[in-house]
Amino acid sequence: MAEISKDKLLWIYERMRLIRDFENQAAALFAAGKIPGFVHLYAGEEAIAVGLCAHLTDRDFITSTHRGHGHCIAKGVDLNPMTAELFGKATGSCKGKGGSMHIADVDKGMLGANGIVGAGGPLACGSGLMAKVKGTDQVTICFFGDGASEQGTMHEAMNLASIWKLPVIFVCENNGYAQSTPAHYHASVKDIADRATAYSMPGFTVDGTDLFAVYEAAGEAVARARRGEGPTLLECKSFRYYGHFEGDNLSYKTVEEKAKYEERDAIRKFRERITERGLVSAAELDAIDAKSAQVVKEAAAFAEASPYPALSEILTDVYADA
Amino acid sequence: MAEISKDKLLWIYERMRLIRDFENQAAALFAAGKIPGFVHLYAGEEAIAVGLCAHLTDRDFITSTHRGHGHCIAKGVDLNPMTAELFGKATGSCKGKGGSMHIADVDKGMLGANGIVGAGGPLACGSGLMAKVKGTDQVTICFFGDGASEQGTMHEAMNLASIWKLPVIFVCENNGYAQSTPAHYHASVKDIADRATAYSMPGFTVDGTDLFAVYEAAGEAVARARRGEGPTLLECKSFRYYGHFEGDNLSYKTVEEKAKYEERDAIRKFRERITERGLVSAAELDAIDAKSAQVVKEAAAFAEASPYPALSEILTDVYADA
Amino acid sequence: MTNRIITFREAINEGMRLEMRRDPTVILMGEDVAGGAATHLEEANDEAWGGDLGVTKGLVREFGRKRVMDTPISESAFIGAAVGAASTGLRPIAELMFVGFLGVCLDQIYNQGGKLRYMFGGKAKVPMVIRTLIGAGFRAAAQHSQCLYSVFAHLPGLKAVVPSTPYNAKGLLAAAVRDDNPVIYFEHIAMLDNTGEVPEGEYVVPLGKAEIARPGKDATVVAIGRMRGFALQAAEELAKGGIDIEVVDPQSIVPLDEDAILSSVKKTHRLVVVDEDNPVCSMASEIVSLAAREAFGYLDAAPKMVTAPNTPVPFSPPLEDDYIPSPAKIAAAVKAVVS
Amino acid sequence: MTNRIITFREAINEGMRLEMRRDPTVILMGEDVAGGAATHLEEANDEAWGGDLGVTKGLVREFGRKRVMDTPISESAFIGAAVGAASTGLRPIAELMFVGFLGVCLDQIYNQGGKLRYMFGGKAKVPMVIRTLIGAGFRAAAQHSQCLYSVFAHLPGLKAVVPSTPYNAKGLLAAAVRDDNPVIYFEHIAMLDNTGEVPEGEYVVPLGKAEIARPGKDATVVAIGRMRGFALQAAEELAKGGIDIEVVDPQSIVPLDEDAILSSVKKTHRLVVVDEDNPVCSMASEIVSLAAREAFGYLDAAPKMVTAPNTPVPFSPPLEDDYIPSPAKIAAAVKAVVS
Ligand SMILES: Cc1ncc(C[n+]2csc(CCOP(=O)(O)OP(=O)(O)O)c2C)c(N)n1
Ligand SMILES: Cc1ncc(C[n+]2csc(CCOP(=O)(O)OP(=O)(O)O)c2C)c(N)n1
Ligand SMILES: [Mg+2]
Ligand SMILES: [Mg+2]
Repeated sequence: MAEISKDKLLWIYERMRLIRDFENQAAALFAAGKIPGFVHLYAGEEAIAVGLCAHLTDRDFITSTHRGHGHCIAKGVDLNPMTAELFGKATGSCKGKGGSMHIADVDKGMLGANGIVGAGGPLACGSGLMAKVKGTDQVTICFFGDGASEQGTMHEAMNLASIWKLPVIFVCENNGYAQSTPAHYHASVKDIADRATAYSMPGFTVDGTDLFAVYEAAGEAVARARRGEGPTLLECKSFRYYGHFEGDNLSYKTVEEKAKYEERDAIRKFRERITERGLVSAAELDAIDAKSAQVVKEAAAFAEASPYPALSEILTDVYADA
Repeated sequence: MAEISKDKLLWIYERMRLIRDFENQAAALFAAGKIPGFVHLYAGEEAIAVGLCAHLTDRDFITSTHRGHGHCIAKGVDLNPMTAELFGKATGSCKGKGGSMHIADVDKGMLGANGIVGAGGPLACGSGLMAKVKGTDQVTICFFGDGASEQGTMHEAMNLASIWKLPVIFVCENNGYAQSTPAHYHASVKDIADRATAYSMPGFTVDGTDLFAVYEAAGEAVARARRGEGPTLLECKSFRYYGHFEGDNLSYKTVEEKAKYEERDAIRKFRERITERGLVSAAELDAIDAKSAQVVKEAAAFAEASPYPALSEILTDVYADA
Repeated sequence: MTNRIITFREAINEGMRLEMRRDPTVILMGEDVAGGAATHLEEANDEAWGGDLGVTKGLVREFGRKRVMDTPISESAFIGAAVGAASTGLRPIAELMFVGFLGVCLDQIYNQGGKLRYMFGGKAKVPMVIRTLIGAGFRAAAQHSQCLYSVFAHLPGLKAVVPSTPYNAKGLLAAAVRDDNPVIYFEHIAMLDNTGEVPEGEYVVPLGKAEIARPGKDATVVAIGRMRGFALQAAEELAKGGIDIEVVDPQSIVPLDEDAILSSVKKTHRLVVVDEDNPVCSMASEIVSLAAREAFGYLDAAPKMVTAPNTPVPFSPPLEDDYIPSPAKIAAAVKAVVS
Repeated sequence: MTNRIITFREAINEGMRLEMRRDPTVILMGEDVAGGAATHLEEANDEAWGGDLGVTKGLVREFGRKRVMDTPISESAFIGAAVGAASTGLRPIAELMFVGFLGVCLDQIYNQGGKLRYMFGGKAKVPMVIRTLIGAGFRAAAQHSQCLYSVFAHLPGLKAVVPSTPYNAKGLLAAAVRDDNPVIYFEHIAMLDNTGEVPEGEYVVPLGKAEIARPGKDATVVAIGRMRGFALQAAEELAKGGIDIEVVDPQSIVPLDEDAILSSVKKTHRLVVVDEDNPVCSMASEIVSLAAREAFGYLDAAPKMVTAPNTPVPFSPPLEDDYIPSPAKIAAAVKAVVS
């Protein structure tokens, strides 16, 4: 078990909790008709985003996916504008123009959720290249799904990052499904990380519900990238509690499969482990729980109270003034 | 050494010779201003196309590349229309509309040279899928270059062929370069065939200048495909005598590198081996040489004497009548 | 049974089902078209997805997984496979989930599928259909709400249809499958639940034929896809004010029924083109340009376009609603051209 | 030195060189742009390629391999990397060898590069240039001879320029690099050896400004890229017959200088648009449509288009020659509109 400071443990717990609460609330708000469009929830996969982003600062970058809320929160994006963005409000991170699938915060190094599966791979090479050309030690994490691993862009990006030794960590969030299609059908390998050898980069498969396993593997990969030694492919096996998107009937999952989720729950396991070992007290975590519940509720209230953008906003932000 | 019948040995020799003669003539015709446009010559790589296509019948398919003349000849395409096509004449395989980069003969199972690097991968999955759906034992060979291996389409195609167990053989013709860019720079692996594990398919790297090595590996891969056991990735390492295209200054190759070519020459090695072992006589091969020289010359004369298409041909063949 | 009312979604599904029954070489592939479930739950799972919006639901039960295939998220590979299969003897229907994904697979569509025949001097045919979702109104934001059919119309070698009613959705699907060329079939996401009268058996709505959705004399309104319905709504409003418009629905955009459009313009002397796609280098511009070039002497007023603005699709609901051409905007444009 | 004559190719090269000297965040990447050789032969190989047609030749010697990078044949990856780098602090120039390859990387161009800013509510900018070869006449056949800029013009968020002389090639390159948006820069393969007067130092030809290449009064001929020269040739012929045309070269197609085009049309009352791209949903249609909508009352005759036919580019030399709009065809169209 990697050594993690108490502050960091509390930060990790807080971020995971915030993600879970945020997503549960988003499900409810969607059901209540308050969040329009496609909403893909991250609940169940918290340990991946948080275990990775725990090694980053605001100067580092991440590229994200359609399932991007967890990545945002792990990267430190403020929940008020995030929630307002899901509502399409003027106070949203993207002024309401992007919505859940395009939520972004470039100042925090969050280079955007993405509606196009696999599109983050090339973009991550770009921020990696910037760091390399400028000679900084900034790293980029590229989150992508098991389904995305079959998209040509990911292949191209991993090869490019390898030959250019870019400071990019490719993180495959293998939750077992691309929409309703199981990974054992769409992928020609059992472990996506095995493809690392195809790019001469280190590859590891870890239990993505085990924060410590993710944190440790992430630490090595990030350090390697910072040292200028190039990319790593890290596969984190996990599951999602919710459907592919809200409204999904989950017909493609068996009852037995779903029954195992609670047992594998990343937050519960993390909490048990750090309290059992006496690293933090249950009271401290309870306080975080209470705070988190409060923060997400306030964010919803903020979003709700915010105005929609003016119709004239349709025409702005297409081009930057030269 | 695989056992090859004498007839087959003679056929192999003849096809390799025809390719070499065809390409040398094409170089001369290009230099003389008779062949317009981009011409990419296959001389040096003959053992690959011929070693593979030796296992096919007219009912099988190949997809090809911008460097397609050798594939055509190995698949049995007639040299007269081929040459006429390079000239842009009405008697060409494609009525002069395609040229060197789009030369095709669907009746012979030659599904087209291709101006787009990596485009043949998906197309090969298509003819493979057709055979699978119709329940035939037709196989498809997808030829692609070392440079093409970094194109996303090849990744997608190999994954798809693997999960659908398509009867496709992916043949990477690694001639060491993508245009002027060496494979050791553009590829993140030394042997492209090592990427086979990324698709759970067998992968082999062979000396692409050794007809017997290619023939043997090809035989296994084709048989496997015919048995319905799915795709294989076969990398054949070779070199090209000519530049990337005619007009290339070859500035990116060292003198030492080029000096080794004659020694590695596929035709010379094949000829020596079969005559030394007494499998065929030098006289038989000399006769083939003479015939080949004649055939390519006649093809040039045929092309030269042929008319250009009528200008009205610009507008035809865009759509098939329903 | 002639009065049977079904949804747009059902009409497309039925169109595919009948074609697949008729011709065993018709196959279907795409992401989740069989619903994934079939691969590890019992084959006969009634709840299995049929694509994201259920358009292919149930087809795997009738035709099996050999003819209805889930694919990885590898659009280049499976659309390219459709091209390869089409040129060697099948008639594939490939589903590109959203047209906004064209950017990951356009080469296989336009440079392979759309050109093989020409490049091979007519010695190949590529009978295939690509079904894909278009349109705003679903709160799906900039990458999942586009029309983009103007891009395909620009590229020679492809045909393209934009059905506008359950009736023509079914008939155009049959025509597309039977055509020997690659046909792109655009399904508007906001219309899938629309209902209409659809006969049960097989029938074909021919490619390249426009339909006069409403005859009229004061102005020609060419309206594509979902805009047909909006134009008809505008027509009712306008009729109250004594303006009688002719609504022409091209149905196919490639080939385009230029004769029908020009005849109408020559009759009404005024033209408004309504199109949800972005305006520049669009079908709307194309049709205005056509009329200006070929019916110049007949036009009594400057033609007008009612289109989406030249911007990506915004997410925010009020913005998106305003982004889409509306019956009110159509009526205003008509009033301007007839005044 | 003001009378210095250099080629189109040299003008682009010089434009890049000056921008790279001026701004260390400008980098260059693409297939063989450094010429491969540098990786395993001595760095200072004078013969190293600079792209297929030598446009970037020599830049790697001045700026080194950290700023001039050969790429694998992975257009999505390196063009996407340009987008990512642009949005985090560099100003990349990426070379897409031929525009016909857009099909393997369009998503990164239009759905990422062209939309990030809008989708992020204005909180990002993407200052990058994609240089790419266009045009027929090189016997390069259907996949390597296209124009396709109309496709980019349809997609909001991208700017696009089509230089027509060595002078504006250099100045538009500088403008493109300095612009804070993705700019697609189209280089016509058949013009690279054309020569013209080019000043030595830095200068900018602004985006969005047309140039009146020849003033005239009898008809407006809008001619894009290579067609400018052909239109000027036609003008000389026509002048002999007493017809005095105004040749308007848009230079940028996005943004398009609509004012310049409309002013000219309002002056001459006649319009011919000349464009090598395919005709449907094209810039040619767009400009005809613009004039019909905005200058209807000024037009004395139906506008005309002189474009490539609606087919792929054929390989056979006589066919390809006939495929391209010619000065003779332009002159004929002008005669028809002025008669
Ligand atoms: C290029 C592209 N193809 C298809 C889609 C539709 N789509 C959105 S998410 C998704 C599944 C993604 O699966 P995975 O990568 O495993 O991510 P997960 O949803 O499991 O987090 C699909 C097919 C898309 N958005 N982009
Ligand atoms: C998608 C695409 N990108 C770039 C090119 C330009 N191009 C043509 S051939 C070639 C090199 C191909 O290298 P390789 O695959 O190794 O084949 P080889 O030429 O060595 O036979 C390149 C870059 C192209 N035709 N298509
Ligand atoms: Mg997944
Ligand atoms: Mg090669």
